[in-house]
Amino acid sequence: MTTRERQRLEAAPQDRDRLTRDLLRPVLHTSPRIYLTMMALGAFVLAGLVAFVYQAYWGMGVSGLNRPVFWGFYITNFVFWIGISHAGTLISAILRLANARWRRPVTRCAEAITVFALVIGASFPIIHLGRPWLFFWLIPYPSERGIWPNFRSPLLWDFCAITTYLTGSLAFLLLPIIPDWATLRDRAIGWRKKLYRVLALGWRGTPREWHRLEMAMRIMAVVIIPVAVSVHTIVSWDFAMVPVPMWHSTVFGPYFVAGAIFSGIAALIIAMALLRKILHLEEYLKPIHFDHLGKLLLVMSLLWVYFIVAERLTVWYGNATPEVAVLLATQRGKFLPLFWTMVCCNFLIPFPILAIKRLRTITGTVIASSTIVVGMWLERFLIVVPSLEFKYLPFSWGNYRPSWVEITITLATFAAMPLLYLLFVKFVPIISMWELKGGEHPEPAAAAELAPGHEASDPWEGTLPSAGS
Amino acid sequence: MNAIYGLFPDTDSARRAVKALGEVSRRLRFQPRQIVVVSQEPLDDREMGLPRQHTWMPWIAACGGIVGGTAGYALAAFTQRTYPLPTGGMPVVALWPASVVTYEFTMLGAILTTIVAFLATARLPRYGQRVYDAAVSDGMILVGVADSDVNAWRDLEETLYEQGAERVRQFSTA
Amino acid sequence: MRRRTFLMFSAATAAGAMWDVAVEHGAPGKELVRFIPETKLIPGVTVWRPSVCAQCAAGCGLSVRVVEGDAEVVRKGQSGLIKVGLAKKLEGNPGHPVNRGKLCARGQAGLQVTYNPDRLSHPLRRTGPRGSGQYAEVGWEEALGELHARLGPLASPSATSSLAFLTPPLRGQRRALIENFLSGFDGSALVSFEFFDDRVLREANRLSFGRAQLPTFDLAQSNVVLSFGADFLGTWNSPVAQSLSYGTMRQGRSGVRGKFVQVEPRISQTGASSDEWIPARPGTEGELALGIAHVLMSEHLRPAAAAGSAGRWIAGWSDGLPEYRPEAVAWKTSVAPETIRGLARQLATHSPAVAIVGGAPLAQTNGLFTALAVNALNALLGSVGKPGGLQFTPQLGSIGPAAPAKSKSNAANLSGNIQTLAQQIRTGKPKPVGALLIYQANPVFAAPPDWQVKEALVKVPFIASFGSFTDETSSLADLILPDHSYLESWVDDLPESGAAEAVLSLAPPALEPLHHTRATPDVLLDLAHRLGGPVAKALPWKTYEAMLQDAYTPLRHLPGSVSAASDDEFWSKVKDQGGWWSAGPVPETKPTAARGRSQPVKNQEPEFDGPAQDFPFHFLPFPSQQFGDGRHANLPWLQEMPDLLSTAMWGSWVEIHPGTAQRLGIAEGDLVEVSSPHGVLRAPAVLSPGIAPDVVAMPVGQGHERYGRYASGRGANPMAILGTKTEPETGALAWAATRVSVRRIGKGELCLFSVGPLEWGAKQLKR
Amino acid sequence: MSRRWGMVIDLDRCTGCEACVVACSAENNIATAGESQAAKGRAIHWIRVERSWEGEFPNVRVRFRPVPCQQCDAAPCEPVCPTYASYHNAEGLNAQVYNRCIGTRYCANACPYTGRFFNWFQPSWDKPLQLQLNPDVSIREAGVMEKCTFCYQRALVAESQAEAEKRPLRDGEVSPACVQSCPSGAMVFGDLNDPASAVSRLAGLDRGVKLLEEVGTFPKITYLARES
Repeated sequence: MTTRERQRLEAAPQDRDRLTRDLLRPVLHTSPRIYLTMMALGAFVLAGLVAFVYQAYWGMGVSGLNRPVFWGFYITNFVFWIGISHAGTLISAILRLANARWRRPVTRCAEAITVFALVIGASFPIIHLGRPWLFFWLIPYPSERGIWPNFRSPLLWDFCAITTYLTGSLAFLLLPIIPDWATLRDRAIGWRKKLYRVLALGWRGTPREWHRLEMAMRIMAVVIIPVAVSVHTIVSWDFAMVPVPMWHSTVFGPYFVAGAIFSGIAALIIAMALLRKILHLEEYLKPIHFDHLGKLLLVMSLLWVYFIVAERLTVWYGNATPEVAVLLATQRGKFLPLFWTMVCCNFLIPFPILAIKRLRTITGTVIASSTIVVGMWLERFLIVVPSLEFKYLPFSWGNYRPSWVEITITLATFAAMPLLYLLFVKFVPIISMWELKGGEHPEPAAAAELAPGHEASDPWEGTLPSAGS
Repeated sequence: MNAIYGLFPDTDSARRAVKALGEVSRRLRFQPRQIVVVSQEPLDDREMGLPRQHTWMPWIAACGGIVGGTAGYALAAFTQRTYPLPTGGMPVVALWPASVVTYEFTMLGAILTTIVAFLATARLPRYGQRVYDAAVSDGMILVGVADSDVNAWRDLEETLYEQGAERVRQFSTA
Repeated sequence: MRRRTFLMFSAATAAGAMWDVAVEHGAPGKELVRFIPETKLIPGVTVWRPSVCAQCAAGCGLSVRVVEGDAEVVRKGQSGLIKVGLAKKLEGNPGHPVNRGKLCARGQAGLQVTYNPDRLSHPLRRTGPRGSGQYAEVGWEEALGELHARLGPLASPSATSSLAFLTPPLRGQRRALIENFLSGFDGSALVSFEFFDDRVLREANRLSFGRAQLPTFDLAQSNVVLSFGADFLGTWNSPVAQSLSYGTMRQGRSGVRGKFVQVEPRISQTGASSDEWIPARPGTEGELALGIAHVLMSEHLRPAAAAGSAGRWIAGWSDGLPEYRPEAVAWKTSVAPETIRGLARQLATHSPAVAIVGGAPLAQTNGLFTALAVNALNALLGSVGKPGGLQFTPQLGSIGPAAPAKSKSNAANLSGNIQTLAQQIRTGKPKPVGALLIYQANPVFAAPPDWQVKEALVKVPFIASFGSFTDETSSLADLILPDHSYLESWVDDLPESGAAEAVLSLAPPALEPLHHTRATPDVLLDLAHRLGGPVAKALPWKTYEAMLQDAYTPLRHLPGSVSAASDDEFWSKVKDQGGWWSAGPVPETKPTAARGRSQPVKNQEPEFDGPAQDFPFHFLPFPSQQFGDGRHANLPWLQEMPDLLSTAMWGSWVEIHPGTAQRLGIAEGDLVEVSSPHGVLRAPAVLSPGIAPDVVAMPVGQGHERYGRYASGRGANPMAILGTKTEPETGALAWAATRVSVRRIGKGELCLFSVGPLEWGAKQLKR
Repeated sequence: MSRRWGMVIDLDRCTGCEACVVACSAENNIATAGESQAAKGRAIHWIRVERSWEGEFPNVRVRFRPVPCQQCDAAPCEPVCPTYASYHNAEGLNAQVYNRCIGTRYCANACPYTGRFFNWFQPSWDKPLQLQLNPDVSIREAGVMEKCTFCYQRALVAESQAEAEKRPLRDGEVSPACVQSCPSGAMVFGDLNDPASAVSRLAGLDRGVKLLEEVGTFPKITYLARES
């Protein structure tokens, strides 16, 4: 036994213990401030529920929707949240396949966003229904009505795609939690122990289990990427399938997917920064993570500009009257303030922050992400509403202004996201413990020629808490 | 069921223990596959000297995808043919819309099959008593032999300690 | 299968709707009994019954769709449900010569008169101060007893005060009945009031053509139609009949498409259909007509003599109207001389051509001159009594019980207007008005404020109203004896225009009465019987039906739409057909000679109320497409029917030229204040390209203070700021002769159906 | 051959009187929205008369056209409905099955003519206005879409009448309420599959145009253009 080995032997358990302890602390200990935050968020969610029940009771008329603007805030939120859901699974899957090691502290964080954003997003098509209690008529089942749903409707595609994506994302999130639940099972006491015992499914950590888990995750990563792309493409097709000026566009699929990833990464950065602060995970979520994600965000911001130009230039040059009416209404007409705010939020502000290395700090990326989240919400709004206000026959043009019900429900979902997230981190370690620990080990090939200085040359150096720091 | 196992603080000692156990297996009359390894993080089989794991999961998932896609197309086509309501001047069974549904069901099939295949081949969930030690979740690696001859336990304990086990424990179901 | 499913759906829903009603009333303590049905109808089977539209004076025939259904009624103090025939839809009577199966929006909305939630269901007696609208229900016997007691003293020869009866202009037996009723009251007055009353045109037609009657236009064969301000496709005269023939004029003849030119300062619904809009200055339409006549004569397109007697009322006619050279006319009318010449040539070369005049041009101080000028132009064009021109619907003058010979005392009867009535009430001369009966007319709403109608009416010791609604006038009544709706009544009318043949519109009740109301003619007959004496003698009939039968059965002997062997058969066929129309010449009311005038009418400059420097804009109230003169404002369908041009619903507005508005700093939807020397009103502004820059216009019909839940407190009433200038020869109100000023107040509220741009053409957008 | 109902609207005859608008409300149990709702763009008029101002004073012209549902052959509203509430029936009409509708309002967005209407609240009638309700037409509850049906109920009545009398349906015997009421005879209704029908003849005129033909909806309403 070499000295080095002995040193390691002595240091390691402590170090590992600390990692586990750090990551389990948020799960096992909850400060009163967290409870207060949860209650505040819960109050918003409750207000949203009340508003929804009010709307279901009296009718959609309590919203600001009208003819011809039959879709407004709700569908904007739907598209926005489904977009946010692209933060996680897609990014995590890509990074997994690319074997990017810096992903390890980030993946679960991201995947959780996906699941919650999907649930919130998918609730909007139901919230916006004229008869929400009949939402299950969208589901194909042998019903007493003697009729099945219409698979030619993009809404049915939506239903299929979201179901698939939610199933996949849940699996993608939950499968790697099983070993961490096993750890919790061993650590927790009382009712939590019983709960985690069930959740851990009897996981031990045999080579067979590890192998199957890793294989499953590899398959899921391959499958989930095309599903994620299809989901937002299909969301875009809700618009692109119908002959509405500026909706009926072939660019909508990739445009929506790019926008989704864009807003998703922004949401992920914000979530990570918050977790870092609130759960004291400074040693695990490091500036380098924000830097890498910031670079991704930069690419997406440029991509977003590319799509905006591709969409608008084509319409402008083509000069089809109904389309140009919508185009000009957004750029110069009544939507001018919103449109240029969106451009600032999605490009003019974040671009320099993300492009200049010195500004691509945690604070910098969070500022950029915050404007992007606002900008992307506005983008969704500017896709949904102006086209409806300025549809073909000028005699039937209209106006839209949201009512308090819509605003309340929208705010409620923005509260629901952190609430669900907080609840989640109270049940699951938000950083995958086993993956993080696995990252500590050098790759087998490297282990054989483990040499001093190798670690320093590792490009991902510093992504893990170093011993004794 | 019974077992004797040692808890090892790191991979190196665990690897040595596995190797040593393999060497003593014939002498102590147990099969190499009776060696139990439990760890809190994935270990490399080759490095550990364990038999290579193999699984048909990708193929199962692919089959699941094919079945799902077929089911999806069948669902769409069946529905539309059973309730042949024309809409928008489209054919009753329209290929393009059906392809979207087919695609999503393909993926759903693959996902569901993967989940099922994972649980089945990893033999989860299983809540009964098995060789395990809560110390694993503190980062220790468990290496031991299950269902071996009780008489060999002393030798085994020695072997495990020799390879650097911090503790050696015995396990048996009542 | 498809149909059965469909019917099942509708039946289920209908049943559901009924069930809702039943459940609502099935609440404990509100149990409803079910009365034995009074009518025999097969459930679910439609019966079409004839009736006569009473929504305007056109006298269109109705076909009422009647289906059995449950209605909540009160019988002997007990409320309950009963199976009755319910009116489900009003359509035009396909056989009726005026409207031939068609019906306008206002006519169709008449269904909501019968089922109006604000309809009075019981006789009411006033309990609060006059005008407070506080009433208590009373029984019919009590109400009739009180009316008898109040009118009795007035019927005696020694009565010191008189009776006045306020109605809209009535025709047929309803008019005869009221005239006969009043004949028993010494010094009584039948006062008819209608805001848009066409008195000037009738007088002009009497002078020009010997018919004090509105003309009927044979547009179907016209090649050019020149209209001076007449909203003949919207609200004026017989709009459905005119629209029918207009459609044929445009596209009903192979190879010929008639041209239509509209002269008016604001594009009306009718003007919107024109090929050419000529915004002549208000009050100069007569000049324009004579300018055209000048060109016709000076270019030898028509000889002056062609106008016949119609030309003699225009000074200088036989000399070729030397004062009306196009250049001179252009200066006054602001219509280019080339336009005038072009119009004249078109009219001359594309005959048959016809000129129409009505509405605002005649509501000027020179209205009679304008009407006579247009009449002369028509005569010059040779379009009077000719195909494609104008004609007069034969009037069944000799039909009906003659009014009893006038006694000496009632020779002083006033058949007056609302001003003379107000005058009589104020002065007590020739006799104080002891009682006033009001039937439908609403002068408190529709008369200019300076006439002080309300102030006068409240001085009458006793007022009884027969109205179905409390409106501004009937809410002054001490006693209200609500009439049946017209669908529940015997109705008869003798349309003045709209058909080539003589027409009697007549129909029995299409529905059982819904409420505890009584038909006013029957009430008057009953009252006459109670009063006894000359009133009873003049009205010997027990029921109005009997009176109608007596009056109209003699038509059997005239060539007409019904051939019958007996009077009974004739009567039943007339009832089924919804009236009778002639198939040959009929004995007419004797054409009234042009008495009382021998001099041509001088062309006076139009006078306007209010100095131009303080009140720079002509104020043009126009009959609204929805509410006519305001009587339909309580019908929700019409309130929610968007105005064709402004697309406004549920309110009123002020129409201003965009340039003018810009000058005054007014934007679309801004609240503006319109002031005349006689009053001030506020309404939101609508910027309309189709209005002259010096004119502001406002729809008539809204601004009711008290007219049920749908109309009350909604919009502004333009009559409230009108001046009292009149056309001097006829005394008709010159309602288009007021000047106003306009200023912005702040932001207003407009309820528009279309908030899109004014134009839907593919205008190139500046990229 | 089955029937294919169609309509011709002669813009040269139309006077913009809106008799069709009230006829439609009466026939189809359309509830009035009231001022505040109407101001929010929630008034329901299955047929509307669109107006366009053209030119500058004094050379101003007005154009208008009645616009009901165009009953498109390739209706964008139909395939987007997830519950088949909107579909094409055997007589070529864009049927809306209220009971199947869950109120996604997708069809309304898809319709280029904005010819579909939503029940924002439960419709109601002040008593006794409910007595005017047509028993042949269902009342639409809150949360469902509705639209012009070409007064299908009237066609059914006429069809059963003809069946009872053992004769074929005559051209012009079936007419929606708007067509029936039109004072200037601007609207003609009939079977487009019958080449002898008035509507087929008129639809073939040179003046005939379809609204938003370029969208590819293949409407069954032909507008005859004004000649001036």
